[in-house]
Parts: sequence; structure tokens; C-alpha cells
Amino acid sequence: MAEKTTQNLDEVTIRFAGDSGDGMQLTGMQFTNTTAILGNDLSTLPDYPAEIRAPAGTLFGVSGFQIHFGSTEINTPGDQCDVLVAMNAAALKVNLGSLIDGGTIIANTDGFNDKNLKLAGYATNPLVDESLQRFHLHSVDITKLTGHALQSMNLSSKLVDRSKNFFALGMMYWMYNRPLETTIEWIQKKFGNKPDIMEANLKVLKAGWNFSETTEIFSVRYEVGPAKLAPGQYRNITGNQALAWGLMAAAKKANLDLFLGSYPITPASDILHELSVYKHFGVKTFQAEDEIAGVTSALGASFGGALGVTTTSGPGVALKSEAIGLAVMVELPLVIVNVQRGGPSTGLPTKTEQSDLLQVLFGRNGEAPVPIIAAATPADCFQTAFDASRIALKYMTPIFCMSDGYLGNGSEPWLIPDYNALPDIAPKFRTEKEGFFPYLRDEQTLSRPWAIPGTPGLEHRIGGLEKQHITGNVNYEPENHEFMVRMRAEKVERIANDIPLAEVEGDVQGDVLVVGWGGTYGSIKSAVARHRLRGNSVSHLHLRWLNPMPRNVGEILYKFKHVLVPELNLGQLVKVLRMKYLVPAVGFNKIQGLPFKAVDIEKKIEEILKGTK
Amino acid sequence: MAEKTTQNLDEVTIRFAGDSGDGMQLTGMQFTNTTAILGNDLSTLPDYPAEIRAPAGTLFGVSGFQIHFGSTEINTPGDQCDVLVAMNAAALKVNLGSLIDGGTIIANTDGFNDKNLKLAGYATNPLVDESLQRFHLHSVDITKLTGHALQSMNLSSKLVDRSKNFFALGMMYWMYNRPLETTIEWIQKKFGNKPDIMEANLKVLKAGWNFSETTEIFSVRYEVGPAKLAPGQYRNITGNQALAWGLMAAAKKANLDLFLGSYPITPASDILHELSVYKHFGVKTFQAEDEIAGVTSALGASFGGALGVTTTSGPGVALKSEAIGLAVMVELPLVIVNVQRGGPSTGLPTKTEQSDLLQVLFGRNGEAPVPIIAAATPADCFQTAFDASRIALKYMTPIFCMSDGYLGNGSEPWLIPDYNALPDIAPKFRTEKEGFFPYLRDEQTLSRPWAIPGTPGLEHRIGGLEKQHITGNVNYEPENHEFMVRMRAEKVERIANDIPLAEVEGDVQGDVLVVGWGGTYGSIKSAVARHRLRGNSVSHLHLRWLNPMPRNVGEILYKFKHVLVPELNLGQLVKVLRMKYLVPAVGFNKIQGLPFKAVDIEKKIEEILKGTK
Amino acid sequence: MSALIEEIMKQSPPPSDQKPSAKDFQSDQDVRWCPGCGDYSILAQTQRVMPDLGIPRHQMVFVSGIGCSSRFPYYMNTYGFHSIHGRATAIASGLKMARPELSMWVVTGDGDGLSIGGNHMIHLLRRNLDINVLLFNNQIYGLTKGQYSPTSEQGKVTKSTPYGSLDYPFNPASLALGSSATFVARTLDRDPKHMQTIIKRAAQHNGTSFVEIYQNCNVFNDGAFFKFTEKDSKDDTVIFLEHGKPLIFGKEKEKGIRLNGYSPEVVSLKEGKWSQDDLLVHNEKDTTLSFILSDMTYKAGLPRPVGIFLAIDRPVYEQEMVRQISFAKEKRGDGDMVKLLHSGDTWAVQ
Amino acid sequence: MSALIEEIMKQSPPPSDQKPSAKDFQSDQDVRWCPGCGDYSILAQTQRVMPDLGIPRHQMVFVSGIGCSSRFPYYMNTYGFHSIHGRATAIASGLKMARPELSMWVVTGDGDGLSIGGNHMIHLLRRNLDINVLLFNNQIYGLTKGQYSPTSEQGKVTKSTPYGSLDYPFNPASLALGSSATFVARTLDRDPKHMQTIIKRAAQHNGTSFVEIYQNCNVFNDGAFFKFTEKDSKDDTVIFLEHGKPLIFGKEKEKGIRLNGYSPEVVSLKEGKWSQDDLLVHNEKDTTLSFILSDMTYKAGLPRPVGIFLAIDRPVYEQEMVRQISFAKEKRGDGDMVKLLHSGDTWAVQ
Ligand SMILES: Cc1ncc(C[n+]2csc(CCOP(=O)(O)OP(=O)(O)O)c2C)c(N)n1
Ligand SMILES: Cc1ncc(C[n+]2csc(CCOP(=O)(O)OP(=O)(O)O)c2C)c(N)n1
Ligand code: SF4
Ligand code: SF4
Ligand SMILES: [Mg+2]
Ligand SMILES: [Mg+2]
Repeated sequence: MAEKTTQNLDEVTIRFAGDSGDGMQLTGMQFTNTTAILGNDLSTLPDYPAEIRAPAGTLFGVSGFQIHFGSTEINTPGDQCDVLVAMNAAALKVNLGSLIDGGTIIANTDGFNDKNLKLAGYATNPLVDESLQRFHLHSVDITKLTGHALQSMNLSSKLVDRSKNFFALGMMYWMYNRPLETTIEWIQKKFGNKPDIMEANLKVLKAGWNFSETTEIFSVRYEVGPAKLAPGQYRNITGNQALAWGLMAAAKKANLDLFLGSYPITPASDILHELSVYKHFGVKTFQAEDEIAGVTSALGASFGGALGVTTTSGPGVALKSEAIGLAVMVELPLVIVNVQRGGPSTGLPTKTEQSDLLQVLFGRNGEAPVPIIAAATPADCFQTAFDASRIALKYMTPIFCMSDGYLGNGSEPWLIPDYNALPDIAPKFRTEKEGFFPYLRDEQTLSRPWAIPGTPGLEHRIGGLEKQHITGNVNYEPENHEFMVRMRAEKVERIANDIPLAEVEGDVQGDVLVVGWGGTYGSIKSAVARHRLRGNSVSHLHLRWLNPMPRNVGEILYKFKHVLVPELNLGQLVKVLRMKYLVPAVGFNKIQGLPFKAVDIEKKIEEILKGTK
Repeated sequence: MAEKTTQNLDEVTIRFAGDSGDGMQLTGMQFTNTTAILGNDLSTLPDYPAEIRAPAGTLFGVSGFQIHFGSTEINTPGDQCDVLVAMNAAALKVNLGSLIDGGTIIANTDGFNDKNLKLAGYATNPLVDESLQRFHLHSVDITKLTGHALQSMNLSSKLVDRSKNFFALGMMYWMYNRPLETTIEWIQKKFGNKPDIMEANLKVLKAGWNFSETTEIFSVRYEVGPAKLAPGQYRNITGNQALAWGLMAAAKKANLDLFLGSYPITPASDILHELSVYKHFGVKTFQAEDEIAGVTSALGASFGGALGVTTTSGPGVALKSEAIGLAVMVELPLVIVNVQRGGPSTGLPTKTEQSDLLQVLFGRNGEAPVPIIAAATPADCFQTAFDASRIALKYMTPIFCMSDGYLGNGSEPWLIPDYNALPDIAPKFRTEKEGFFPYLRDEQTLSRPWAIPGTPGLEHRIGGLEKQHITGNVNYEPENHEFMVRMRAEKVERIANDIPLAEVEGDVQGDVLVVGWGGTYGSIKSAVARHRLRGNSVSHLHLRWLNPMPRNVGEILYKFKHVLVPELNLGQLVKVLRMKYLVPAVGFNKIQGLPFKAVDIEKKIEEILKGTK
Repeated sequence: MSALIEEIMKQSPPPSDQKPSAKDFQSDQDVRWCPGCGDYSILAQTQRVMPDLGIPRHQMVFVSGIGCSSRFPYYMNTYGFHSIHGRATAIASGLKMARPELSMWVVTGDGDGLSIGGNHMIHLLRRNLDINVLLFNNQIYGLTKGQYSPTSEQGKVTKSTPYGSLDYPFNPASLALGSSATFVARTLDRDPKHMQTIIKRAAQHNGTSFVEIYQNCNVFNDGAFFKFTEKDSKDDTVIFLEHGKPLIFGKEKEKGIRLNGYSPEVVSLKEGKWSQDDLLVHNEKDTTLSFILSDMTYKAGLPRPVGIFLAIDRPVYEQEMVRQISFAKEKRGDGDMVKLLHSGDTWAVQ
Repeated sequence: MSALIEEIMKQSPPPSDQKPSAKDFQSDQDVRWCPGCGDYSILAQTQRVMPDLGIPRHQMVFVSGIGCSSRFPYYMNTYGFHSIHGRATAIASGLKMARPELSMWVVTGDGDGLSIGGNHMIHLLRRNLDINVLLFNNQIYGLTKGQYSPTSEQGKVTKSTPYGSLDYPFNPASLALGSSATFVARTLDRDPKHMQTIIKRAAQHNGTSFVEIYQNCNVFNDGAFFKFTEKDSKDDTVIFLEHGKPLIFGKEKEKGIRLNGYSPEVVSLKEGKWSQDDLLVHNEKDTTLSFILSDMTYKAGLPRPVGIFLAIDRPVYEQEMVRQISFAKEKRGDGDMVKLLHSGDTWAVQ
């Protein structure tokens, strides 16, 4: 048996790529869970096509999953990958660009037959011509080897083909020295009722591992030690799952039923799927006939005393905007989750983008202020959804809870929060008849009483026509209208009393302040960190609350020579900062359906620093 | 017969007020037409309740119509009225506040019986108690007098009651020395097929006139000479009618069929009504099942080579926003007319407001730029709609044509434009197969070719997914997406090459620049004029194009010490100016469902000037 | 139901022994319909019927969209929601799922419920939540001052159709039946007694009740239904459907409906050729028959069917939802957030 | 039609004497459905039928919404519009009104056409524009990876309904009939011949043609219709409706459908008790019968009716619109903008 040496690494980025039918997402998630449990810090980026199962071997059918893990702090899924697992020629073609020079390629030779090469647009086979010399190429006939491993079972070739991804996974487990247990258990649970598929996958997984252990092709294997994470109990979690759990936690704390009215849409559907599992938590999920019924049913539920929630993506928000205006007028709690995707219109449904900020801020008729909170990382979606619910209930208002495709599908290790330590949410249903008026506001929060149907003596009517202050009766008086418009605006402004002041990462004054919001947190953080290591005067402000903004944002901005606002759009937060604070903030924009690379932001900061010198 | 003296006046404001069933709108329009034909300049403000025919005598059932006319230039419907015609107690109660001290009241005593007084909340009859001493009160039992006039005809009391508004009209005609002809002809045309109603109305109209002529109560009558208007042929026109005609003119010039897909909504419905009359112009109007079908049917018609138009108000725009994003993506011409009303939600459906600017600018998912043009006066709606159509066709883009309830229902004398002198609109349908690509853009305008179904050899497919540059094929490539997003933005920016530079009314630099948009034109103009008369350094910039803005707006703003932005909202244009030009523009906002009073703006400017001293 | 809400429900006073009156269901708001509007009668009948339902006011909710008809909730001294155009059925659905114990009413118009709100309507009907829908059909858009509606007859001249409308009208009953509704009825604003029975039956039905009410808009579409409501004509133009009874109509009950094959035809009971036994007998429980009867609606020569077309039982959406939840709780125990957070693969970091 | 467009229409080449082939209707785009998807068959049949219609490619438009099915237009070498979710019918309506001479096709799914797009669908059907609607019913949301749809059977376990769906499914044929459709049919992805005849008939129908096509989604709802499409079962589970023919089915055509009163029931033709003459005879022109037949769809013990339920003539919306316009032009002459601007009360200012 061959001698194998072991190298230590701080961090590695691996990308699994193959046909949408090859199960790359599953393979990636398995590697992720195993890696998480080993105590590495990590960040992932699933990247799949809009088609369900595009014909095999086509370029547009390629599905990829990238994982960046290490013994150091990991903030992004990795700008480039060190290892590329390519199940066929198209996968290589599409992803080669993101492989570092000198990186490793593991190619399934069976996926490079003439048909594959033609579909991928290769004139000659890159595995045999000289074109890949820059890289460490390992050609392995994974399909054939999988077949061998399963000979004894004589399964259909279709079934055999289906499990070849486990062979690749086994190889990667060996190469990065990870145990098989987690995946073995998962396979046993998942395919418990399909014994031969279970057995096949187990066999192949181990075959992949053994193959790497015994053959010559891999001379080195790598060791990536656990990261120094804060002590505690951890789990790996995706943004969509964390968001769903955050809503459930809030409802529990508030002693309310959670009602979700939603219409499926990528990339938000998984929240609906997740919540529909928790009937034993009293969660009610309603797949409506469209987005409008999704949001209006949720508003109806809120009227009835539930925590009404609706989940969607940009096009759905557009459809809901009239109803959200109604929620503003009737002042009922309503959480609107927007998992943003590439626009405009249907755009790039499976890609990520941050281009809905101005829509959620302004996309309604009339003066219809709605608070906005945005999650910064996949795990952060939990706290964000929790806070959104808390504010919606306390201020009797609709609220936008912003996520995006990258956050929703991406995952990271999560220090499991102490549920009991989470702040209490204590909504009050009005019950005293004495002195009840539907629009008599709380002096501090300006929120109106929540008097739900079924409460004796509080019968009242609400609606979308302008309301009279206090009585809530329909009222067309000029002064009352102006008063109510300003009152609704003031109510949302007052939420600023309820949110923490913004905190700068780095010095509170200096040359460049990089301001971000949402899913760009990781890449900005890394870019800023690199500059700070080099002693540059660069700081990072990441806004969790977009409306209202923390009271100290202005002061902070004024303390820096330059304000740079990187966004995955054409510049939206930057517009808001300029209009609110009249600072000459400049945007740095990428709108390609992909997250920022830390290095791009790093370079941009560089430029600005040069300018200042 | 009593001696009557005649006084000359430069301008007068009269308000007719009564039950929604009393025909005040009709009365007002009649007085308006007669006055217009006399050559006065004028401006009107209809003000009616959301209810169709609220029960008689109630405060919320009061319907009013104000007309401001004179021998001088008239820019607004008048801050206050000089004469109030009150058909009942509620009408007096609701409108007394807008009557100047020393103003004239003509009250229909029959409308002040105990029931009326109770409904209006009067403890004692204001016609007999001392409360109206500040005013010239003329109590006339219009109802009874109408009855007398019709005795001979023995009509039902219901019919008699219906014509009493003509008595009031007759009185006003006498008082302001206007001929009866126009109204007589109108009555004859309108009630031609209902002879006795026709006769009744004619009798009553003359009775009102004779009554004033012969009785003592009116000792003076007034003379308001014609205004010095630019020579030419004039007509009186409302904003909604002018807008409809502007669309028709554009379609004719462009040699296209006009297709309107619309769903009724106040205050935009009249455009649908108006256009549906002109079948002989080839206009196709489609009352759709909802706003979404309204806009999507129009977009379908545009795909087919028609000038596709959809008309609505704020809540309808909200519903259309997803489809407008599609129009941005498929790059077809589409005119979206938004006759704004009081919001949010259903808000104040029959009142005016300017609170949809940010919605139309930003209310779509993804980066979906749409040009915006706004009318400044009722008659200006014609040119605005014409220009909107021209740009939509030239740049192959959806475009917002903004109006509001005040403009749509209000009217003014209009110097009839020379149709043949209007600019040509020459849309080209692509027909050559050679080198045709659906997204191969015109180098100057960046617009794509319009290749309509039925054209041999140009079969192609469009849609809402991201398009590949030139080919228009579905494309998910990162760089292509960014390229196309920026291309769509650039295309809209280039419209600035096609619109005139902004022009300041007054000096091009100084202390205060008052910047407005839309229907506030008249009140701002008057306010600024009054200051300039007093020699104050105040100028007026009214923006017709909100997106893109004329190239010189920045320069203009920078030349003034203060920039004041009056808007009928909480500050929307002011936000845009601050974000675009980083000028410390301040807003002056009123949001009461009513136009500005010139005097309010005048005072606000005063304040600012004081500040500067 | 959440703990908090149970709290409140407990406060519900014991049903007082003295029955409330129609007046108790009148709110303090002035009614703002045009004098003479058919809506007044519908409001009156509804308020008259409510006391008989034995449901306390505070457990009733009226949800509406936008339109003259949709002003209805303001006038009922119950909980109410005057929402946005076309969405009442969707809002009511959410509220009903959240609070199955409430008595839910939707008031809508032919525009609100069948034009912009058509989609939510047909989906509500197939889902069969226990909601009572009163559709005021005046064959016109009242509130927006008189455009034609999806139920207006073809060729109707209105503000938006000076040359006459081109749309073929919906037959609301057939649309409801085609949407798999479980309760479909039609009644008349000018027949108070009949309206009262129908509203009561709708309330008693467990599932979605769709009630079309012919309503006169005396301002923009006056007399649209006089043929069916006025003395001189109604006996010959309307046939009242009664479960288990043969289809008879006419001043002296001298005419009947018989199936010729499967097509309804009018036969005279006077010539002696046909007797009651030859007539079609109504059966509320038969879906096929319900289609046959509602298809008579626009057929020339046939009387307009009024009454209950269909009233069948089918599982009720929100009740099934509750069942699933209790089932899940039995099977998996009450959800425990702490357990959930720590479920699946987790690991400790020292 | 506007002058500019007439220009273009003139350029239309004289119909070439040699008939185009199915291949001519294939676009240059690669088809991106999952291998084995039922959509492939529908695409193939459509392309096969097109040449027989005698309409040149450039005068055909395929409009769709969003969904796997809605990718269809990309694969047809005609004009196409892949629009937004649920709106294809509305877009097609506008296009058809603007260009009545075009051959209009809408391709939609059970989610696109009946869930979010339900309202536009029922309104299109009542208006009766000359548009052919192909509804691919796979009883699932394919593109969004497998949630249940408005046609999914109750109790369906999907990603969004782990405890089973609660919604009672639409019967698309009944919904269409309830919407006053003039042409309603059903066919099967795995019966190419039948699909071809139905598509042809739909194209020939003057008015809106509603065609429900049972389509297998082999990834998320595999085999949903195998009962009706596979050799071993189909003869006993499906009955093909043919105008003027008695309703017979079964392997040896040994079974038939008879009306018991007005309820369809299965009778055997073998025992000698019943013969062909006792059977229900199909009549495409009879609206009442169409309801009776489509109501069989979900009834236990009855075969699934497939074929043309109804095909009647009614004025076509856009053709009436054209008529009104020419009438107006005759009556008032071609609109003259200058005249209009100066119409009514005007006055001169010197
Ligand atoms: C989104 C939206 N679109 C349009 C309107 C305007 N609108 C109000 S009520 C109505 C139709 C009313 O007709 P119907 O539902 O029959 O009620 P009715 O007044 O006849 O009782 C319309 C079009 C609106 N308020 N909101
Ligand atoms: C406004 C909007 N809402 C939701 C979606 C997500 N979506 C795309 S297709 C689809 C349903 C597809 O089902 P169906 O119409 O049956 O087509 P199939 O894929 O089954 O052929 C949904 C919910 C969307 N694209 N746009
Ligand atoms: S407009 Fe018609 S429907 Fe509306 S309130 Fe008046 S009469 Fe009734
Ligand atoms: S997901 Fe289903 S419907 Fe969609 S392409 Fe694949 S097999 Fe066909
Ligand atoms: Mg109506
Ligand atoms: Mg489907």
C-alpha cells in the first residue's frame, strides 16, 4: 500500500459540480454537515440552474455546491476554489474559471465521452490535451468504479449511476480526513425503506474512501483542524431554516399561533416547506392561490390574533404591495419575508441579489411607511425573523424581513441560542370595554389596541379608508388625514427607540467606512479585515435596520473621509444614505447573481485609499 | 323695478355647495363653460364625497364645486371663495370656513329646516341667529321659487326638486352678468328626449335670472371682463379629457392603433370613459377584470404593434408593478397613466395627492428603471400624454404619465393646439430579416427593434427571464446579467437627450428656488409671483420630467441659497433631489387631500427669506 | 388556539337568556347608501336573521372588499373588516383558519367578488371553509359610478361601453358549482321572507355558502331585476326551488318544469297532458341536478331559478387543519422549541 | 388595423404550395425539460398538427406564463411570449384584440392557469376571444420543485403538505363550463393521436378553446395518470366522448353509460339487459349535457370522460369589437383629430 503524507491547512474551498441530476447539492450538504461536526468554521454556496433537470451534459444543466471551511474564522463561501470535483465535461467548463492556479481537479472520466465534450463545447478532451497543465488533474472513472462496487447487487444501471456522487464524496472524505459516520447515519435514515438503495449508497461511499486510501493517485491528504469558535453547542443551519425557526420562536414567546399565508416561489419556498412540518407547534401553513391571497390571508389571521406571516421573493412582494398598504392602514402586525433573487421581472430566479431594498421602502401607493430589517448571515436569519416579529407585534405594523438567495440556501455553523434567554414578547389583547377606541394609541409606541374578534363588547370595524384619530371611524377631513399620515410615519420612526445603536467594526473614525446591509456581511468583513491587518484606516458598518435607521448612523458617517457602499444591485442603500444624511457616499456595485468576492471589495477600498493619499 | 349698480372685478371665486344629489358638479361645469366662452381665465376644483348619493342633508354628503375666474391670469381654483352658494345647512357648515370675511352667502332657506339643521349639527338656524354677521347673507327659498316657476307643469315634487340647482345657476349668471345661451343649448341637447324635464330646467334657469333682476335682494351685480389670453381658438377642458386626447393624438401621429386596457378606479375612470367613445378613431378600449389584466392586455397589444396604454390610480399601480417589471424586461412601449389620489391603501379615493412619486420610481422588484413625466395643469395633460407616448415608442419602454385628482377633474381654458404642428412620431416596425436580432439595440437610443407577430421571417420569443445581449435568448451568465441591467438603466438615462433642459421661471440664481412637480404648478407660480412683485429673490422650477431629470437640474439647484420643495405628500421629490444632487433641499408638505393654497406657499417662502436675512 | 386567545374566549359571557333583537345588530354608523338602494333591504334582512342564529355578536365577523355593497360591515354591530377590492374572501379565509370558532361572513359585489376577486372566490369555494358569502349582484359597478360588471347583460350601454358591452356575463351560480362549491343559492332583495330563509340556511351550512342576491341599484341600473321581483311579472318569470318538491310556478301554480331527456322545459299542468308526477323534483343533494338547474338561468323561455341549488356536505378546510394539528400533537407531542433547536446533528465546542 | 401594420401584412408571402413539416415548427432552442417529461409529447403533437392548419408560422403566437409547461413557446418556431406567472391569458387577450388576424395559443399549467391565473382564465372563457388554451395538468407545481396544485388530489403529500393537502381539487372542465366556455376538451399526453385531433379541433373552433391535457411529471408526480394512459387499465378507466355516438367503453366495448334519471351510471352491454339504444348519446352542442358529463370526472365508479365536452358557437369578443369600430366609422366617419379638438364649445381670443 502506498505511502501517504499528510499536510495541515488553515482553510480550503471545495466545489462539487455535475449535472442537475447528479445530486451535487446533496453531496455538498453531506460534506458540510460532516465538516461542521468536526468543528470547522465554514460557509457554503449552492448554485443550481433554473431548470429542474436540464438534459444531461449540457452547460446550462450544471449544478454546483461550494464549501469554504477552515480552522480559522470563515466569513464567505470562498472567492475561488482549491479543489474542483467535476462529474462531467460541462461541469469542468463552467467552473474551471473559479479554480485557483495550481488547484486540484478530480474529473470523472466517464463524463468526458464525445457526447459530453460536444455538449460542453470542447473540441478536444481537456483531460488528455495539455490545457489543464496549470492544475493538479486527477482523472478517475468514477462511474465505472461505482459499477464495480455494486456488481454483486446487480442493480439497474440507472440506480448505479444515481449513487456515483457518493463515490466522489467518499474520496473527498478521505482526502480531507473526515469520518464517514454522519453520512452513513444519514443514508440509513433517509433510505431506510429502500434497503437496496441504502446498501448501494453505503457501499459506494466506502468504495470511494477505500479507492483513495489504496490507489496511488492521491499521495497527500490534508488535515484541517477545528476552528476556535466560541464555546457552546453548535449545529449547521441554512438561512431559510433559521428564518423559519426564528418565526416559530417568536410566536412561542408571544404565546400566539403562527399563521403563514404563502405562495411558492424560489428561493423562498423552503420556508413554507420547513414551517409546514411543525403542526405540533400549532403552526398553521396555508398554500394560497397566489401571493395576494398569501398576504391577505395572513392579515386576516393577524386580525384574529395570530402572528401573521407571508413569505416570498421580489415578484411576490410587487404583487403584495397593495395589500401591504392595507396593513399599514389597519395597523395590524404582519411579517413579510422577502428572500431576494435576481431581477427585474422573472430575472434570474435561482440567483441572489439585493435589488429589492427600494421596492420594500417605497413600493406602495400613498405614504405607507413600513419598517425593514435585514439578515447578515444564514444563521442570523433566526434572530432577524425573531426581532421582526417582536417589533411587528409591539408596534402593530407590517414589517419587512429581508433575506436573499445566498443567505436562504447558504449555511454555516450556528452557536445554538438559549431559547429561554431570548427576550420576552408580550403582546396584549385589549379586553376592557371601558375607554376602548380602535385607534386610541399607546403614548409611547403609538400602536393601537389589538382587539380581536370574539372579545365581548369590543365589536368594531376596520378598513382601508382613512381613519379618524382615536375612534377609527371612516373620516375624510383634511386635518385628520394629515394628522394620521404623520402619525403613521412617526410610529415607524419611534421603532428607533427600540433598536440598538449601530456599531462600527473597527475604529469609529478614519479614512474609509464601508457600509453594507444583508448578505454581503461576510465578504465586506473579510475585505475590511485584510486592510486593517495592513494597518489601513478602514472600518465596517453593517446595517441590520434599514427603516428606521439607528439614531447614530449620521454621526458615524460624518466621522469618515469616505463612505463606500458595496451592494449587489445598482446602488440602493447608497441612495438612502445620501438622501437621509447628505453624505457623498459612493456605491460599489455588482449585479451578477453571485455574492461579492472579498477580494473585489478589498481592491475597491484600495483604490479609494490611493485617492486619499 | 329696483335700481341696480354694476361693479367691475378683476377676479372672483364662487363655490357651489349642496347635497351629492343636488347636481352641484353639473351646475359648476355649466357656469365654467359659460365663463370660459366669455373669455375669462379660470381654474376649477370639484370636491365630491366618496359616497354616490349619501343621504340628503348629511355633512359627509356635501358636494362642492369651486371656480376661480377673472380678467387677469388665473393659476389656481382660489384659496378662498368670495361667494358661497349653499343649498342646505350641511353645505354651509362644511364650506363656511373657506369663505372670506365679508363674503357673500346665498342660502336656500328650504335647506335649513329642523331636520337639516340637526343633521348639520346646528343648534340654532345660522340664517336667523347672528352668527353670519361677518358676511353678506342672502336667504332665498330656492326650492319654493322653483316650485312656483313650474306650477303650470304640475311635475312630481321629485322632478321639481331636481331642477332647483338651475335656479341657483340663473341667479349667479345674473349676478356676474353672464349670458344664458350656452346652458340653454346644453339643456336642449342633453334633455332633448325628455321634453318636460328640458322645459322645466329652462324655465327654472330663467326664473333664477329674472328673480335676481327684479327683486330687491341683489342691489349690485358684477362685471368681470375677459382676460388677456394669447390670441387663438380656446376651449375649456378637464385634465382627464385632455389626457385622453393626448394619447389619441400620439397614436394618430404614430399611425398606430390606440389600445387601452384598464380597470375602473376613481379618479382615473373618466379617461376610460372618454376613450371608449372614440371607436371611429380606431381606439380599442378594454375594461379588464382587474388592474393586472389591464396592464398585461395593454402589453400584449404593444407586442402586437399597438400603442398600449393602461390608466389607473395609486392602488392600481401597486397591483400592476410586477407586470411593469415585465415590460421593462421585454422592452415594449407601454404608457401607464397614474391619476393620483389620497392614500395609503383606499385612503381618500375622491381627493387629490402627490404621494405616488416614489412608488412609480422604485416600486418594482429588481433594477427596473421606468421614465416618469408629470402634467402641471389640467390642459397640460394633453401634451404630457403626447410626450409620454412619443418617448415610450422611441425608446421601447414602459413610461409613467402622472396626473392627480385635482388635475384630472379640474378644468381650465385651453388654447387649442395646432395638431399638424405637433411633432411627428415615427415608430418603425422591423421587417428586414437580414441581421435581425430581438435585442440588437439602436446605437443612439439603445432601443431594441419592434418586430411584430405577422412579420415573415422575424419569428422570435421574448419573456421575463434575463435576456442575452443581442440574441435575446434566455441567459443566466453573470456578466451578461450585469451588462443588461446597466444597459436598461443607460437606455432610460439617454431619454435626457430627448427632453428640453429645465427652465427657471424668474432669475436663474438667488435666495430661494421653489421646486415643484405636477399639479402644484399653479399655486407655486402664484406664490412666487407675489414675492417677485415685492422684489424678493425667489424663482420657480417646475419639473415635468422626474425620470430622467433634465441634465441641467443640478447646476440650477446649486445657484440658489435655498431650495424649497412644496409637495402634497410627506416629501418625495425632495428626497430624490437630495439623493441625486446632495443639495440640502427642504420640503414643504401638505397632505389633506386638497391642493395648496398659494398663500401657504407664499408664507413658507417668507419664513425662509427671513431666515436668510 | 393560542393560550392568550383561550383566555379571552373564557371571558365570553354566558349566552344571556333573552334573545337579542335585530336592533342589537345595528351599529352606530349612519348608513350611506343612496336612498332607495336595494342594499338597505339586504341589511335589514340580515339584521333580522342574526338573532335567530344564537351566536353572540362578538363572535361574528363581516369582511368585505370595496364597493357600495362592501360598506355593509360598517352597519353591522359585530366585528368587521372593510378591506381592499376583491380580497375579502382571502382575508376571511385566513381569519377563519386562525379562528375556526368565529361566525364568518363575506359581503361582496358582482365586481368585487367576480371581477377582481374572482380567483379568491373560486378557490374559497373549492376549499370549502365554513364562510358565508353574500354576493350583492346589481349587474353594475355602483361605487365607481356605473360601469358594466361581469354579470351585466351583453350589449349593456354604460359609461365605459357607449356602444354596448361585448362580454358574455357570468352565471354566478354555475361558476360557483363549476368551482365545486358545496352550497349555492340565489335570492332577491325585494323578497324579504325568502332572503331571510336563505341567509339562515347559509349560516347553518357547514362549509362555504355562496348566496347570490339580486340587488337593485336604483341610480345606475334601476329595475335590472324588476321582471323577477315585481308583482305583475314575477310569478311567471321566477321558479322557487324547494328540496323534495316538484318544480312548479305561475300565478295559479299552473306551470311546471319537466326534463325532456336532460333538458328542462316548461309544461302546462292545465291541459291535462302533464301532471305534477311528470315534473322534475328538486334535490339539493345532487350535484348533477344542480348544474342542470343553474344552467336554466339565461335560457330563453325558462323561468329564472331562485332558491338553493345545492347543499351538500364535504370536509371543511379549517376543521381538517385543526384535525391535522391535534393529530400531529398526539403523535409528536407539543412542539418544544429547545428540543427543536438541538435536534439532529449538533456538536459541542469547548 | 393601423396603416403601418397593414403594410407589413401585405409583405406576407403567398402561402407556399409546399406544406411545411413538423420540423419547420421547431425553434433553434434546446428543449430543457427533464428527460421523460410528458411535455415532450405535447410539444411533438403540437408541432405535428401545426402544418395541417394551413397558417404560416409567422402568423402564430404562443403565449405562456411561468412553469415548466410555460417554457413551451421557446421551442416553437413561431412568435412567442414567455410572460409572468398566471397572466398569459390576459396578455394573449390584449394581443388578440389588437391583432384579430393572428392565430393565438396560450400554454399554461395547472398552477399557472388555475391557481394564480384562475381569474384571467375564467374571464377569458366567458368573453370568448378566439384563443386556444392548452392547459398542461400534471397535478403538481413542477418548476418550483413539487408543491401540490389546485388539481392535486386531496390528501396529497408534497413538500408544502407533509401531512397531506386539504384542498378539494378543481375539475378544470367543470370550472371552464361554469365560466360559460364555448369549447371544453380533455386529452392525454400518452395518446398522441387523440391529442392531435383535439388540438386540431381546438384550432378550428371560433372562440376560446379550453383544452386540459393530462401530463405526467415524472420527477415530482410520476404516474399521476397512468391509470388512464397505460395499456392494462385505460380501457376500463377512460371513456372517449364522440359527438353523436353512444357512450361506450371497456376492452371489448362491453360497457356503456346510461342516464338513470339524470345521473350517469355504468351498464353492461353483455347481460342483454341494456343495449346501445339505452345509452347516453354524446352531443357537443348541448350545454346541459356537457355539465352532466364533466361532473362524472371525480365520481367513483364512473370512467374518466376524455374528449370534447362542449363545442358551441357564440359571438367572438374581438370580432364584435372590430364590428363596433367599423360601425362607428360608418356612422361617424374616420376620426379626425383636428375636428375633435375644435368640437363643442370653443371661442376665439383676438
Ligand atoms: C384595486 C382597486 N381597483 C379599483 C377600485 C375601484 N373600485 C371600487 S369599487 C369597484 C367596483 C364596485 O362594483 P361592485 O363590486 O359590483 O360593488 P357595487 O358598488 O356595485 O355594490 C371598483 C372598480 C378600487 N377601489 N381598488
Ligand atoms: C409571481 C410569481 N409567483 C410565484 C412564482 C413561482 N412559480 C413559478 S412556476 C410556479 C408554478 C408552476 O406550476 P404549473 O403552473 O403547474 O407549471 P408546471 O411547472 O407544473 O408545468 C410557481 C409557483 C413566480 N415565478 N412568479
Ligand atoms: S350607487 Fe347604486 S348600489 Fe351604490 S348605493 Fe347607490 S343605489 Fe346602491
Ligand atoms: S419537473 Fe416535471 S413537469 Fe417539470 S420538466 Fe421535469 S418532469 Fe416535466
Ligand atoms: Mg355591483
Ligand atoms: Mg403543474
